[in-house]
Amino acid sequence: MGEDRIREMSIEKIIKKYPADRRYLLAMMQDIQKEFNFLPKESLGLMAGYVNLPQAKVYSMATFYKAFSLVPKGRYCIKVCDGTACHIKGSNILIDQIYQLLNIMPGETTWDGEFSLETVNCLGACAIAPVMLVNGKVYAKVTSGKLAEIITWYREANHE
Amino acid sequence: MEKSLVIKPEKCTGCRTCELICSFKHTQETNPMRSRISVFCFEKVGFSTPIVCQQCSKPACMEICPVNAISKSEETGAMIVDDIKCIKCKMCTVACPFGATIYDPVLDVVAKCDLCYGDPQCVKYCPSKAITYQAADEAHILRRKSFAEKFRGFYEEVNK
Amino acid sequence: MKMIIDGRGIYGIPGETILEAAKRAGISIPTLCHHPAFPGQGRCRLCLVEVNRKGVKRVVASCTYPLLEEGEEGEEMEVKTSTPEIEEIRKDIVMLLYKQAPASKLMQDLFRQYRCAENSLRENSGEKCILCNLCARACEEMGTGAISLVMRGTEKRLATPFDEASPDCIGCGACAAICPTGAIEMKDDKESQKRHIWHQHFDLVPCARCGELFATKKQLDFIARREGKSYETSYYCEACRKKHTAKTIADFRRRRE
Amino acid sequence: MFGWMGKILRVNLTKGTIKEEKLKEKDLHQFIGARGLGTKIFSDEVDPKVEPLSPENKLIFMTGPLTGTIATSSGRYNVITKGPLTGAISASNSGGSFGPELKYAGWDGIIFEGKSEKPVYLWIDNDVAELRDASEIWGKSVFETTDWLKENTKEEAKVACIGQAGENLVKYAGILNDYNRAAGRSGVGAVMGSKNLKAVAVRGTKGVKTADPDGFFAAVTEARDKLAAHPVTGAGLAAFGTNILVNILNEFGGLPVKNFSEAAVFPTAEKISGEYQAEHYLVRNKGCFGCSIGCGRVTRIKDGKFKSWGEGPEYEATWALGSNLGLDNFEAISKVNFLCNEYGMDPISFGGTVSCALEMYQKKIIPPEDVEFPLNWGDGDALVELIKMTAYREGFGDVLAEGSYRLGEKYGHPEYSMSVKKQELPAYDPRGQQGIGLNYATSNRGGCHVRGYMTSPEVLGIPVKVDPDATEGKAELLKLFQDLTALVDSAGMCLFTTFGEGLPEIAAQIRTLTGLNISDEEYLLAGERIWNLERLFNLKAGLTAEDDKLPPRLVSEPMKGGPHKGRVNELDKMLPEYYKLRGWDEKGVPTEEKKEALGLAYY
Repeated sequence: MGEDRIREMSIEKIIKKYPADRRYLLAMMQDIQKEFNFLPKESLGLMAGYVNLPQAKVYSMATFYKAFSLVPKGRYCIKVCDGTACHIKGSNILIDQIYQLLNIMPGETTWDGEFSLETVNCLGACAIAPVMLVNGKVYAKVTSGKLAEIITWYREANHE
Repeated sequence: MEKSLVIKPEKCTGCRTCELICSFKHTQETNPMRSRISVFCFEKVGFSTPIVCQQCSKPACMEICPVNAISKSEETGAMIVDDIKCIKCKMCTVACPFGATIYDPVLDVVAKCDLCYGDPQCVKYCPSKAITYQAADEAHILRRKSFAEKFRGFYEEVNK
Repeated sequence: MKMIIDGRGIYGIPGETILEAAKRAGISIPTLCHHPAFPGQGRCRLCLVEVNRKGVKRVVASCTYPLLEEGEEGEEMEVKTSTPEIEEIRKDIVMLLYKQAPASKLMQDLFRQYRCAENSLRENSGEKCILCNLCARACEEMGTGAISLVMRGTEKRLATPFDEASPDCIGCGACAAICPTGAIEMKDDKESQKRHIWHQHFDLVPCARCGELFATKKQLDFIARREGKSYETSYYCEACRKKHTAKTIADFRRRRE
Repeated sequence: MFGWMGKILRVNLTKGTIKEEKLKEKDLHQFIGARGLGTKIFSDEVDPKVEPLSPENKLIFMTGPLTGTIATSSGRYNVITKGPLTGAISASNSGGSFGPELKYAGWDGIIFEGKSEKPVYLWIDNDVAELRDASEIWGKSVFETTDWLKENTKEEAKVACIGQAGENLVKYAGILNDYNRAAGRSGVGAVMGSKNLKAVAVRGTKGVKTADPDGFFAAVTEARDKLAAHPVTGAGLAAFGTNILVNILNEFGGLPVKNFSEAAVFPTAEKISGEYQAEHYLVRNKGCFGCSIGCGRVTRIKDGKFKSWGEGPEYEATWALGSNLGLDNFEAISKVNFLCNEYGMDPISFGGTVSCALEMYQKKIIPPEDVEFPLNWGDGDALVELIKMTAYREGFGDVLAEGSYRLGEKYGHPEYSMSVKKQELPAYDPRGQQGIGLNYATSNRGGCHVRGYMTSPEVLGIPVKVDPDATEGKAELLKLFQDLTALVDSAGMCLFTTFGEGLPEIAAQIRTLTGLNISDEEYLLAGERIWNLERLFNLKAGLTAEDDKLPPRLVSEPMKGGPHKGRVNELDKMLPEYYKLRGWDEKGVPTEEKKEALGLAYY
């Protein structure tokens, strides 16, 4: 059994937990995203077929919500808050620096699949701005130096 | 009883008056290309006949229309195209097995015989009475049926 | 229900929208994303009107605002399709849509027609699509649903999934035909007998008699599938199908003679 | 522009160039179209002294404003050139679908000039026109050529072409379109052949626009109703075709027999009549483009040595090849008529030439050694041979191909040629009808019935019955008929419509179609203008009042029998009056005042 088929089967397993109705699409997507860290291309077709909708509809939905990604995310997902407070505190400088360090822009993933970068609008932690998340771990009042350290730490060690 | 266009090819002189009147009535210019009825002359065998929508009982044009822009007129039984509703996908022109539904690029409408809303002008102006507008009697229906069968057989022959 | 549109009393049929009721009465309301074949989308907002019910004034999209079963006793809805306020809003909408699709002739014309002022807002240069979604609606109604609005915000656009050739698309061109701004490119190449649209190169079927390229192969398959039979005759173009019908009659008669 | 398409093609065959030209509005208003407009352009551009078969002669195809519209019988086009048979200006008129198709392609007409080095044909596909090599079809018949062109251009294309007769410069070769419809007279086909132009094929998908659609529709409806109600156009022609005239003219005593040498009563006329045709040979009726009359016949001779099929024969052909040759075998007549179409030649002139040869042969003027076989009256087999020989100019056919007048001249007896201006007369004996004699004599394109169809009042009583033997009033009536005919031809309508339609109906149709808002009288004046311009051209070409003459037999040999026994045509009595009414001097030259009044002072 090929790798593709295995993935396909696990996607089908997730989908079939739900009734074949379009209103469960979002839930299916969330589950798939959780499982794979992104929505594999074939999952859209499988979902569309299951709920009997054109693929374009499912694709439209998947691209509308920021929660879903259609490209594989890196092992470490960096989220930089770009809300008002963080922005003023220089979050854009952090984004620039990440570009220099990892050569990725928001929405992109490094070539080796280690890091991906996203911006989020507000994490609601303006008091400790600028804020950054790596795989859900919060880093407060991030400075240039601190950022370099964090990146290096993740890159060198095999942390979860 | 519903009336329909009955064509008697043996009376047709091939003068194309029906084409001219039809195009003029519908487009205000004389242009056989924009007529909903077409006359075909086979000079070599001395035969000519007009071909026009037969207002089928199971109309392919109506069935294929995605937006239900083609409907059967309660008054005349003609398939009428709602120009406003029509989205110009032209599927009906492809679907009609007789080629009786055409697209008029000038007016940007699908043009098919509408029986002139109960007063067919081709009938009125046909000088040799080759087209009549009459209630279909039993014999005529039988004739049409037998022709339809032969017609199918002919196509199967051609397409072998 | 009884309603007054621009001072004219008319009866609205329950279930229809203000836009439809107005159209029936011969009152035109400008709109970009509405097509009579589909229900209102409320997308372009150009059809905004002022509705006055029980003394409460609201501005609503007339293409989606439904008329109710029965107004309350003696209730009359008053609709104004044009007020200075509404004209101002429309002007802004046109300006913004022009910025979205400055390359479309339609928006250029409307921009002038509404006397919109130039401003420094960034133009989506070269774009023709105003995101009215009519193409996707048409495609959906066709039963193909090959295209849809994708992404969000400033990146929103009409596309096939992954911007790739969609297996659902049959190349009928209904999207291109309905597009009010000519934003969808469809090219029939006579030489290679291909139709280029939506990242796909469809085989155009030449008429078996005259060679005229009259439909895509997928269109014919689609029709055959729909009708649950094979349609060999469809491989003739309209004109030749007609001629063939005539020829069949001629042959039929000759045999009988 | 409404009615007219507004532009024409100019094709220079010498250089192989094709140009588009706009039509001048003033010309359209003064000359309407088709015959009139073609005459105007032709007379402006061509030296009247031109040798008809030289490259300097031009060949103009022209449609009228009504051509291709819903107006009844409106599918006509005219071919204008200097006729090789007559040396006079010629406007040959044809129906069918070719004219309308040319308009649907967006063109009112085509001017051909010069001469191509190699055989070519013109292919017009809407706006695009090109000259193409025709060497493959050179030498082929009209049917073969039409088939070939439909195969090599578009199936729906309409074709006008010449057959072998045109290629071989038979002086009365015609141009055939839609297989069986012909611009037949005066040798326009020979002019086409002399230019190495085999055919014109055209495909058009545009439409003719209307100035006042409601008005036009009403005018057309009224005209159609009148035609449908009229006994001739509504019933007679539809039932029996033009051959209905055979019995009518025979009973009247005006059906010429054996080169006009006998009483104009053919004993076995019944056997060549429309009634006989309908009973034995008719396949079905055939209508020209948009025609509510439908006088055409599809005829089939099922078996025997004359086995054939085709359209016709029409009355004139039936007569020319029938009673005119003492032949009452309808099968032979049909066969030869179809061959006329195949080879592309005028059956009237062919029949007239053969009858002249027969009479001279019988009178021993033509020595037997000059002809391959004996020439006898009523010999159908010989006729089939003769037509082939004529088309290919083989043996005696080479002489026949020159027409009856040149044939008579060759043997020193041109008086046996029943022709006017060297063109053979059609099927009405002028000794029985005074008016048709005056019409023959004054016809601008030589012996011809359709320049002023006096048979209509004199025999059929349309629109009024007049005494055929009287000479009084004929000049006046003829002038009206000639002017009206010029208008009808120029509008693009069929002359047969005038049986039921008068000037008001015709003018109303042109007016509502084109928006040219002039009075009925001014429309008729346009007809007179056209007639006078043709006359002026002929005078400059060297024709004189001397050419307004009938063959001596018709004015000196009394009719030998029938209702008009003892009569001759009294042309002398009518001609001076005619000149006067026309505003011409006694030599038949339009006066300066007349020219001024018609706006022709410039010419």
